[in-house]
Amino acid sequence: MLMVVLAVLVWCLGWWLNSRLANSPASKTRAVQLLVPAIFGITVLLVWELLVRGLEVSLVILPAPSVIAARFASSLPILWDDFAQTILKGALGGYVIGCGAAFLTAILVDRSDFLRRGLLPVGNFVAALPIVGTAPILVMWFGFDWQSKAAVVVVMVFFPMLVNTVAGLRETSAMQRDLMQTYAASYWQSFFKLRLPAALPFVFNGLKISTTLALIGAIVAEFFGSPTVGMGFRISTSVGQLALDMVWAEIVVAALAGSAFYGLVALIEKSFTFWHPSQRG
Amino acid sequence: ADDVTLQLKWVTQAQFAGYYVALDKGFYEEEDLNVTILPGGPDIAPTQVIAGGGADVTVEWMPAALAAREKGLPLVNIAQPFKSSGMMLTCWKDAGIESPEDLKNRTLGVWFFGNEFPFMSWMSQLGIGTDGKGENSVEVLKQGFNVDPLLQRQADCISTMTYNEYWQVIDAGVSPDELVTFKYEDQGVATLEDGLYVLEENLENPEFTDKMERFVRASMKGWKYAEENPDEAAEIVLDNDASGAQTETHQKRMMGEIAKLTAGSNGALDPADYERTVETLMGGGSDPVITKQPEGAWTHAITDAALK
Amino acid sequence: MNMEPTTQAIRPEAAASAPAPADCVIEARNLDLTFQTDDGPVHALKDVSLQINKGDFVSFIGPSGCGKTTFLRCIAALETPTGGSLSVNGMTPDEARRNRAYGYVFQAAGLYPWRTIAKNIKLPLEIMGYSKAEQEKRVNQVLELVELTGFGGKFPWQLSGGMQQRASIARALAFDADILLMDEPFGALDEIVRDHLNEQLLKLWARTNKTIGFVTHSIPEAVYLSTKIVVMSPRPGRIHDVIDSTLPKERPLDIRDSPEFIEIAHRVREGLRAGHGDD
Amino acid sequence: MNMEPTTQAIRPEAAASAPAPADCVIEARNLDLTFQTDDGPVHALKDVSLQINKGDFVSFIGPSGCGKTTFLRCIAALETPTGGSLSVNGMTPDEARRNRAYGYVFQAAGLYPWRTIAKNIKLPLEIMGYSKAEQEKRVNQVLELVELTGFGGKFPWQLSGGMQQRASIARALAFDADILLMDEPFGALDEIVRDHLNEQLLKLWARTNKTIGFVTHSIPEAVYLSTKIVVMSPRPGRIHDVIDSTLPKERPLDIRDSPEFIEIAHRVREGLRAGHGDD
Amino acid sequence: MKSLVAVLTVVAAIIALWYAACVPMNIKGVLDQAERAGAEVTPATAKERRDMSEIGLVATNSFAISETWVQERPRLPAPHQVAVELWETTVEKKITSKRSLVYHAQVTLSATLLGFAIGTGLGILLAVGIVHSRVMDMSVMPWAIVSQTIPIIALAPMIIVVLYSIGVQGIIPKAVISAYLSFFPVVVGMVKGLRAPDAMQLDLLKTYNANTNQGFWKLRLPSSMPYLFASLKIGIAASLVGAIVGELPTGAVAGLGARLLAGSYYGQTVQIWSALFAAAILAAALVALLGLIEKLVLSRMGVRA
Ligand SMILES: Nc1ncnc2c1ncn2[C@@H]1O[C@H](COP(=O)(O)OP(=O)(O)OP(=O)(O)O)[C@@H](O)[C@H]1O
Ligand SMILES: Nc1ncnc2c1ncn2[C@@H]1O[C@H](COP(=O)(O)OP(=O)(O)OP(=O)(O)O)[C@@H](O)[C@H]1O
Ligand SMILES: Cc1ncc(C[n+]2csc(CCO)c2C)c(N)n1
Ligand SMILES: [Mg+2]
Ligand SMILES: [Mg+2]
Repeated sequence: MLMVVLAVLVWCLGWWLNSRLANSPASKTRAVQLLVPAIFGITVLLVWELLVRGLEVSLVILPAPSVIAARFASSLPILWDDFAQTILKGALGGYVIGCGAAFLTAILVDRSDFLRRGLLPVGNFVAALPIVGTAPILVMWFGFDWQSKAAVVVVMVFFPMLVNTVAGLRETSAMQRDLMQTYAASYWQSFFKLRLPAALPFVFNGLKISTTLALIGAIVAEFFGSPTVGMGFRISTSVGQLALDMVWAEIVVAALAGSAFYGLVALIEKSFTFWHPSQRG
Repeated sequence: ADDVTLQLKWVTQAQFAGYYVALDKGFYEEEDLNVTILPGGPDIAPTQVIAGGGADVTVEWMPAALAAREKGLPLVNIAQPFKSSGMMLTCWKDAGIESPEDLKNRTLGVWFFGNEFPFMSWMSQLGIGTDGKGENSVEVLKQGFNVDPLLQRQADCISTMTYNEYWQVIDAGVSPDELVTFKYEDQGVATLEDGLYVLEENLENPEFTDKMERFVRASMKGWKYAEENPDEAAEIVLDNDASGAQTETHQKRMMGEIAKLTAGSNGALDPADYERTVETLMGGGSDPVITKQPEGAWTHAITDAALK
Repeated sequence: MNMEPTTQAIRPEAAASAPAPADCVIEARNLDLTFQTDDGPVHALKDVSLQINKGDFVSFIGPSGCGKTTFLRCIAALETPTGGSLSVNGMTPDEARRNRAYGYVFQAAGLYPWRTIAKNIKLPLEIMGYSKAEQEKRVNQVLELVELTGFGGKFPWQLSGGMQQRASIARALAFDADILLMDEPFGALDEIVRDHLNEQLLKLWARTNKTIGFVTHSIPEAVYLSTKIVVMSPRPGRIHDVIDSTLPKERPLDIRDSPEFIEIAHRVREGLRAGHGDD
Repeated sequence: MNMEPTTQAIRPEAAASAPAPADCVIEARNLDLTFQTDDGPVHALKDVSLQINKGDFVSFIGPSGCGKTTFLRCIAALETPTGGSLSVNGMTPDEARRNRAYGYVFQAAGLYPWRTIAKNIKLPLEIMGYSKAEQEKRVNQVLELVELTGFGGKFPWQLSGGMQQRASIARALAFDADILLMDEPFGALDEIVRDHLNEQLLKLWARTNKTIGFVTHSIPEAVYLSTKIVVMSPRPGRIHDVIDSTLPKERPLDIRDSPEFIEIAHRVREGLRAGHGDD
Repeated sequence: MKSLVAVLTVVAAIIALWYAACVPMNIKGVLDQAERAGAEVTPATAKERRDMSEIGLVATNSFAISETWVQERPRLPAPHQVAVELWETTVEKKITSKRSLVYHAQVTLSATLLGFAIGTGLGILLAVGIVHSRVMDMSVMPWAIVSQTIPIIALAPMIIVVLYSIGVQGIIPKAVISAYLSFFPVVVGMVKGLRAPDAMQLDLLKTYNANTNQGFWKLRLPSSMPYLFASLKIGIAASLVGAIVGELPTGAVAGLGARLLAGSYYGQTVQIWSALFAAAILAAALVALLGLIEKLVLSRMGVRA
């Protein structure tokens, strides 16, 4: 009971601290902008810890953060192997292939109005396919190793990327295109000098959406068959063995990897589209 | 009536016919019980459900139950309707596998999610490693929901149950002559399957034990009825299958095979079988499933009262 | 495919029109243009005939929707007339476009935000295949011409609106086109900046002797700049009046307070009012 | 919270400033305003002193960035000065805002596209809690005032730009504010429509006897409309000149060709040029 | 009209490709069967064929090509097989039958809609909080993004067990998962939408001395509508995926997810594919429905969609 009361107190304290920070004049500084979410995160972890202990929640239902942290620290080699298998091979492999193929297809589609009219609705329809359904099929087709995971990722990221890129390539204004006409520019000249740069914000939007999709796709696909390594494998096996601390350690890895992946793409985006109003602040 | 929730280990199929028959035929009602049957699924760990209080009693395999016990979740076997194990390894004959020794350097499909323990014990007893291909090791795949890895020849052998997956291989057009099977029973590494487990702390509550006595009595009545009327039992299972995916032939055949496994059990756990299971799980090399002799992992209290 | 939604090769009879007099750069005869829209046809230009000679500074003025832009776009081969004939430098407009006969300046500066000012000015040069050294030389030349020396390394959004518009003019001047078509280039700027740019444009015109077609909404601007003012009226777009300016070539800014100027401005305003309905 | 990012209660010494003369509606004394930006402070207003009397039509003119908008926003309590004192109707600007002492018209009409014209005009009335019947009455009144009777049921995008701008003026007139602040209300319109609206605005002013603060970039517009023209100069924004108009109250459109008009326009232009650096 | 022709052409091309792909995909299975039935097959045994390329097998056993489109358990079912299965399980079965896809779609649909409602409600509330409170904006928003990098299927069984343990069963656990997936797009879109009014529009209200509440109802909410609908369309598709994921561990009792799983479990590829298509059709229909509602709402609001 004491712990529960303490948890409520911690929550109030964290919120109070954040209110002070967020409404202070310093709230626009970079430090505070990082500090506030950090305090929020730490508060949530503390409350979680206290509630789990205070309410004596069973270890096999929800482990406390401290237990998860301990497991994380003691299982680094396993976590690394799983990370390499799932993220580096499956997710990243599929991401590169899927986004690359979508980009090339987008150029093709964009060249022909007919294709664009025909392919985009079909693409939207296919994008609505729940991948949980395609995963067992793709495992059957591409085997148990990372190739099938990459295939699932390709299927997941292809259409969001395609739709974004096609939209981006059409982003130029009539005036900008007319300008190219007055120069009697060829297709590829106007592609590289106008349409591609103008499309970049959209392309990056697609790339960003695809990061989380890639991660989720690779992990989910492992539930449908995998070698005895991988984050999805570990999660499902560990649930069966009631090793919930291990499950959460893997979830932490997924969240870290996902955020880092997303952050990286966002960083690259910043350096490529520095000129876009949304990046100029 | 008293409420009882039963968590199954897997989806609705003839493997659990006894419980569905007891429900359908009103055996539970006769015992003044209001039973809810929760089907399982690929990602549901019955042990976790019972730990969370989502069910009163669950159908589980003993290796998983004992492993959970070591993890600090005190599950107790209160009844054991299944006498023998239905687990086996099914291999392509043309892959050149004749004896367990030939498994070395092969790719094998294995169920995980707490169902890998019997296989791991067996391999460690054979002294075969499970961490990749090699002279003295096998490559293990986490087998999905179906028998595709064998049919697609992605694996040389896969895990099957005598009553289920084996027949799916046959249904896919493979003739039994093309296959070689290794039953865990025959290999002497059989572990107990499909027992009824409850939380130890609940057994201190007389009301609960009373409920369980009535539950086990009615369930065994259901099992005996199912054994005697396999076709009707299969129909009852089909009626209860909400997914509409099960077929009549498959369930009738499954019921026939299940009856072979339940035969010889009156519901009470045979301590000898228990000893053999524990021995199998503890035996063998470096990585045993359980490390110390379990205490109080089973009781006859319920069956004694229920079956007298 | 997508790049050329409106322009097709001009119809043969237009191409075959009689060659214009020696110093006539642009000649339109009975030009007609009807847009087919979802709400039915829009008659944007009707029976427009006009001659523009070498070195002329021609302003087009008229109420919104009277077809000023459309006419300029026809000359630039960005739009295809549905009737009449039009020749540019004695060629069809499309041939002229392929020969890069003109520079076009749009209402908004339309600089590419991902390129610096210098790289923006280089854009047409890159496309037309000028050598690197030549590109460099010309960029410096035109930057000086529009008084933007030193700003080549800046990005468009780091410059004021007026400077952007000057850069876009520099871009149109960078390659050797005798004709400069400008569609309300100063429409978005404030009056003072506009005055300043008007002055500079006049100087530039005097120095380069280009032929300029200039669309505007502002009466003083039209009067101040032009040798010839074309007043248009809408529905369908026709030429209402063509006024030849009596102002001298040398025009200080305060010529705008002179009676001659006010007289011409008055005539333009009358012409506009006559052609203009209610808003 | 987010709704009021810039306004805090005005500083006490400003509030305590000596009351202005009886018919002085707006009084600024040594007003100073510095914005703190990422690139360092921007001195937008420096030492601005001005009196506006009841019934005045005051235009603010000056190059882009000279602080016209900022000054108007200070009066409207949308911006807080960092120095000097400012009183509106003898109150602090923020008190005046709470008392709904003024109507504000922005450059773009800024009508809500999801509301009809009538509902747009009702918006301030709803917020200020007028009764339904009163709302109805006033909407009809002001629609008539701006000659939009019959258009109340239309959506903004079904109207031309000029009509939209009139509707937005009607919105500012609908509630009883003696002061009308207008920030380049006609900046986006073409010259002919603009002339028309200028005429109507003058009539409206004559009829209602409101005090009007009007920002513009156009010299003829400023001269045509105002009783007092404030010429500002930038970096930091100061008042360069205050010109009291000698034009009569009654002003037909062609007063703009009169020598008096040209004289005043000339003075304004000179003032502007003097204060205007390079853009 | 032009679009329709284009779509039909593309669909026709896809179907043709699909039929072509069936041949190499299914050839091994067909040859195994043929071999068992005693036909002449080259090479003769499954073991030899195992490592051969599919194209090579097609070349040497061209007699088997037509068989690849009618297999009972193909690796890739032919389009007509899926179409026939879809027809039989929707039109020819009673809707109440457990073998009717309509029945299963309706089960999934109810979880989807409930989850969508919860997710949308939650998303809008969060967005309102984020827009009006700097603390929430700064502390919650980054974590909302992180939450989406967590693979839901890892959490799904645990969510279900935790909800079981507090006695919640049936449709709710599925709806919770589906809400988890749909709240995010709604938060993002709604925050964007509620912040859509520009400084001028906000200033206008300030000159009227309007309070926060009036600002919300009269300005922020109406101007967020187009954004809301755009994100609702993404949200409902995500909801459907969530409901399907939620059906997998709940015992795969009923619903399209259960159909998928059961199909996979028994190697019924045709059944998997028809369930997949049913799900995609359902998603498309839901999105189209939202598009229709959007048109209606926005045009009633006078905003041209
Ligand atoms: N691509 C088009 N399709 C259909 N109608 C068009 C098109 N372009 C222009 N129009 C119509 O043709 C008429 C003339 O348009 P244009 O743009 O030439 O007018 P403008 O004189 O340049 O007007 P503004 O001063 O507003 O720029 C207008 O009624 C316009 O709506
Ligand atoms: N919120 C702000 N933060 C920082 N600087 C600002 C802000 N508002 C205006 N400024 C700066 O203050 C100066 C005066 O701006 P203001 O908008 O008052 O000019 P203006 O005379 O209205 O110009 P324009 O004619 O372009 O509308 C400018 O340099 C401007 O960049
Ligand atoms: C993913 C997956 N995990 C475990 C099992 C094992 N299993 C649980 S109950 C049961 C009885 C037979 O159906 C079996 C074999 C499986 N089949 N699929
Ligand atoms: Mg135009
Ligand atoms: Mg301004």
